[in-house]
Amino acid sequence: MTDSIRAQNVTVRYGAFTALREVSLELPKGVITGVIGPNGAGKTTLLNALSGFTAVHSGTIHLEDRDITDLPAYRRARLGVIRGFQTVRLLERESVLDNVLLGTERLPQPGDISQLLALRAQWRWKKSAREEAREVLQLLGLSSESERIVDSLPFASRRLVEVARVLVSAPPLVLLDEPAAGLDQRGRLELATALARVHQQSGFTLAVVEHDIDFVTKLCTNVIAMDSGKFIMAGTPEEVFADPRVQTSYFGRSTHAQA
Amino acid sequence: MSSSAQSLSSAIRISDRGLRWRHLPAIFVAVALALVPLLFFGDYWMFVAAKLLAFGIAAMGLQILYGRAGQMSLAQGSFMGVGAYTGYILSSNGVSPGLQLLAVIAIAGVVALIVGLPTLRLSPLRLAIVTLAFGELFNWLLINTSQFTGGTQGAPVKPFVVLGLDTSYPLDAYLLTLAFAVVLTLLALNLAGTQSGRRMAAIRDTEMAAISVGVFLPKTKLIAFVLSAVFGGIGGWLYSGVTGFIAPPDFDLFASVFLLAAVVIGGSRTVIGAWLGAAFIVLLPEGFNLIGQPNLYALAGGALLAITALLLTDGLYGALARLTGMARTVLSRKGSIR
Amino acid sequence: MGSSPLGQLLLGGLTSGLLYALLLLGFLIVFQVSKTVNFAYGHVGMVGAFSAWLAWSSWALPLPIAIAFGVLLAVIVNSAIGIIVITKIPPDRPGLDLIVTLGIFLFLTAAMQLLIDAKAHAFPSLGGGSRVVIGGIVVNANDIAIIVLSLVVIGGVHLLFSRTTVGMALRASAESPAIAESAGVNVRMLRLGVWMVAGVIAAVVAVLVASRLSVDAFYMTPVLIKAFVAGMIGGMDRFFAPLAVAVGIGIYEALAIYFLGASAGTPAVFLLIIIALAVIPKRFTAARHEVRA
Amino acid sequence: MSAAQKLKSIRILAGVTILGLALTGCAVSGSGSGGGDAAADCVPTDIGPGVTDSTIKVGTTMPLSGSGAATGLATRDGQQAYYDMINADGGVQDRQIELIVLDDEYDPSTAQSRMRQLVEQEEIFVVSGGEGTPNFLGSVPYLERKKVPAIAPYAPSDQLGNMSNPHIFMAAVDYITEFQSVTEYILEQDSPSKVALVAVAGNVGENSEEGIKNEIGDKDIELLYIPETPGTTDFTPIVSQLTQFGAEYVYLVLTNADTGGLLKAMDRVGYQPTAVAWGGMSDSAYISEYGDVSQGMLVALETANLSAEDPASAEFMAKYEELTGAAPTKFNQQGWVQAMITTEALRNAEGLSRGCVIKSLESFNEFETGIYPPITWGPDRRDGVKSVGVAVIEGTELRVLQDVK
Repeated sequence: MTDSIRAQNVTVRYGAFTALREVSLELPKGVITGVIGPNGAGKTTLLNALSGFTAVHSGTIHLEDRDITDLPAYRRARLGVIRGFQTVRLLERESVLDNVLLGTERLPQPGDISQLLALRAQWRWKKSAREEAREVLQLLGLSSESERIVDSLPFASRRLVEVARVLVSAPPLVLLDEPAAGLDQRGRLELATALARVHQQSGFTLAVVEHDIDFVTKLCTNVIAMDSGKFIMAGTPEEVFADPRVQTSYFGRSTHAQA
Repeated sequence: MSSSAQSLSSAIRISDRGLRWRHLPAIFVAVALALVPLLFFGDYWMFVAAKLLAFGIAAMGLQILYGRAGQMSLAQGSFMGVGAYTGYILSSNGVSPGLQLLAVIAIAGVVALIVGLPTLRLSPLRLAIVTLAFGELFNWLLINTSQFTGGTQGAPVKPFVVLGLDTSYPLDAYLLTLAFAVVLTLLALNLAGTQSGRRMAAIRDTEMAAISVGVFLPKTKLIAFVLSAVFGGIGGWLYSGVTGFIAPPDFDLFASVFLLAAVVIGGSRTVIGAWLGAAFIVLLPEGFNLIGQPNLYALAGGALLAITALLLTDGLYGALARLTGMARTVLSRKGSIR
Repeated sequence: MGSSPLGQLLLGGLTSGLLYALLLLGFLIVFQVSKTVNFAYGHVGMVGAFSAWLAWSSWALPLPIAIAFGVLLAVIVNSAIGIIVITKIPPDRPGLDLIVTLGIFLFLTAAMQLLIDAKAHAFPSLGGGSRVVIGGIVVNANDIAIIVLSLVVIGGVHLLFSRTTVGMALRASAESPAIAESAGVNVRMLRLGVWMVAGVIAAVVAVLVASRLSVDAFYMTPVLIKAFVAGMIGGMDRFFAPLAVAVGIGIYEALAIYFLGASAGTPAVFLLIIIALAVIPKRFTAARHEVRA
Repeated sequence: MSAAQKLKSIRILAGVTILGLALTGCAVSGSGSGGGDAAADCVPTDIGPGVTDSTIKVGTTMPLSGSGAATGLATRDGQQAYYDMINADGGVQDRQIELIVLDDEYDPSTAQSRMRQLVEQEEIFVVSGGEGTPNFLGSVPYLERKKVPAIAPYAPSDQLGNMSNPHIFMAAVDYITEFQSVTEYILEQDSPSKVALVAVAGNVGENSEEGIKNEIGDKDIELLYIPETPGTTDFTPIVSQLTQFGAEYVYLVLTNADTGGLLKAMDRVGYQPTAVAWGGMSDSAYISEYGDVSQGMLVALETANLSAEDPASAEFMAKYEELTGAAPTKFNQQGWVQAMITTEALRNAEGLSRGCVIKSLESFNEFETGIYPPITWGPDRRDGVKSVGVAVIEGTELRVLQDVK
């Protein structure tokens, strides 16, 4: 029951500045796609447009064959389009577990009344939801931290909590924005393996914005290259990284971007 | 250590025996505190205790709205008024306390919906102003409908007589308010462990994350607002039963500001904080009575409020948590339980 | 006899509106540089005016000197509050400033009652006696003084903010204290300076209000509330919009009271507030940085 | 929890419930003591709370801080001065009278808390006077429940002074009577066609309006009622309404500050009708402040005018100055007479139980205070006086037009 999302001639403007120009692309079902490009290529804007956090100036976005161009972000999330943020956004004073549980929003919940009055339905749901959360935390190696308050966690773990919140509801379509940024080599590897494992289990569609080529090549079977708001090409990692346009635009600049 | 809202809610969780045991002490402390008046207090202090409980219930409501959902309200006192006057008007038409309670809950909720709907888009400060405006309107209404409300002269409230309790006796009033306080405290604590509670926290900390997982913010804001109003209404209704007299000044802007002060001073992040704050605000004047200087309160009260707020920037709860934290470490160094 | 009631109303509304605006101005500049809601601000003015009255009536000082004395006190008190708030209140403690200043508010009331008394006193009417009739409208020196003075002060502060280097520094430290610091601006001193200026404004407004009504330990609260409300509607991060709203409230209130009856004044004003805030365009209400920043 | 804990908690619970029932019992009987209904049964041998062989504790709450403080403090001092005098002469029934006044901040709920404190902690015998309507009303339901007699509080209200609150003995008129009485005087002197009333919104205003209406009856006089909310920041609109209406007499039932503020606003536009104010404005505290804008204003006299001409008040003024070293104000006088009436009631009580005090209060008949009109209470009468005097402000003095007696 996985979906694929499709953008057609999507243009996004911020005042005079055009962040996305006539972009048309799609994320194939059940495939992990890497989105690469130098800073300011429009990668994050693309994610925002797909997840509904930015209004598109022109063009359409389809989820499966449903037009979701004008659907507000929270509705898209309920349809299973869940995204993570480049700058971690967490409930700073709540525990890791609660942060992850927040992600269960799109799953069928007991009504507010039975939640507030702690009726039986709520107890049952609570038990099962906590199981879900524990599994994800297990997967990302956070089990030991589950009762800790997130503002006391090291940055790497905070990132993982963000990822866990995204994954806990087993969404059909996941958009991650540089999930490995700030992780050390080992962390990146673990994260990649974890994502790969989840993908094996649920076969969800995943788009990852990422600078780190190793990470992309290890994880992604499909890569989309962008530059200055335009879609350049899509293909297997090998094809894309081999392509001269990508060579110049991406490596050319990103090297001194990293320097 | 985890925030007490969770620790206590986990203490009442069915699952997680470990947590449950760890927080038994907290529960015993609460029970002990609740017993103090019964064992040691005479009529006057029993009355103060009952008033404190009613006030604390309203403070808990504001804690949900301000501390958990991060929405600032200057109308909690007015919602106490909505509860109190609803009860009064009904009781003067011979409606039984049970039905009064239902009406109080319903009307407080509906009023909150009406006030809340237009404010959904507003930033916290602006929400504060709208609630302030509502409070002023409500007070004006009380004064200008004297045929129903008794106007500026206030209104004597028939004591509640339920299950052989008669709130005109401080002890009975205390027992009744205590029953409500216990139930509502458990509900407030439970909120922390629910998805509704997390949605509210998300509105407070990061609306983006809330939206990204599919939270519809306006609905959550409204629920928080209505919930706090219902707590306020019940608190006000009980207050009217405890004191047997209500008047507009009991529910004016200052009443609301003092409730906010209670929540902030107590430590806005936790339900316990609301109780500590309520205790501080209610007992401060009584403290001056104890030292035989009842008339000094007017002068020193304000200064004390400011100083306490400055010294304990994390609120009384923060200080308490630090103390218990130290105690724990000391104990564990002595290698005792834990 | 005001044979033109409407004109008379507008004049009255305008003058009290300008008084709200003037008080709001002081409230505003403090909020903009140190993001503090000073609940006690009206009382700072009260301290000034009330002590001015004491100096004038009991110590028989000449009025100007008495007023100067009051202003000085107000500056001292407001700076004290400023220092406390700036140095003692950590950021990310929303609401704490409100509570602290509430405490100070209560303390100031009680203190002034103790030092002077709890009675209401008549303040010199500052030209309220000398009047001329223009087009059926009775205008007196007091009204004119208020109109001129408030326009001058508002204009002056605006120039200070927009034209001078101090103003630049202020705006910078309002935008981002860190950057301002790095640019060699002494943010703390600047903020303190603003608090002092605000102190002056508060005292001046309080004296003017007292000259129209009377002075005691409480009379400034309603003025402050209306000024505050105007600031919220107009936007605490703007300059002229909120001040205009303040004047508007003054006039609207006068008209409402005249046409709907005195007891209708309160509901008329606050209903307007609710409606105004509920229908304000999004860009206005998307003012989250109001509380952050 | 462990079996041991279970047992323990069960025992606590049981204890609490029993204790609870017991206490409830006490509470019931406790409130029963002090005599049945208001038509009090007086058992001379009974000794009420707060009474020892050497002292009688009396008390009340008054605004000692906040916007009402000025009048509260003055009234308290007046009472204290009188009791000092009585105690110096050996007290009442060979007992010294001990006065306790707590601060109610002019707030009803605070007033009630303090009153409970007085009755339950301090164990006062009776309530001696009081000052301020809304705050005192806050204590009334409690006093009635506890059957504690309250003697001559200054709390003008149509809710008091009748058998619906039989334990409150009123020697101050409510606003209905006050303005009926004042209007009666005005209509004897003059026949205006338009009068206006500017009064604090709510019961005060409504009562004043009712009083004026009662007196106007079917006479052809237009009455404009403008309710005001304390804290008005701009009086221009009210003044405009008055000028438009063209009122010849303007009744003012406002706080000192607002009365002064409104008169100033009238003065700013040069509008000068005959102002008529309630009793509070006959206080020197007002006249000394706002005399200049209040020239020719009529004021109700609730207490005898403090002037050397009248022998009774001359004597009082001398006495007061001798005791306190300061000339009395209206509210000192107010407190003085409250204490005087309380003392009289205690002196005439057959026994020092609340029941007997109530009985002695009900036996008051044309009691002359020299300050209030003669006071009469009875088994079914609680309004001790039914008229006020009228005076006019001239310079810094009051000239009596119609005496209180």
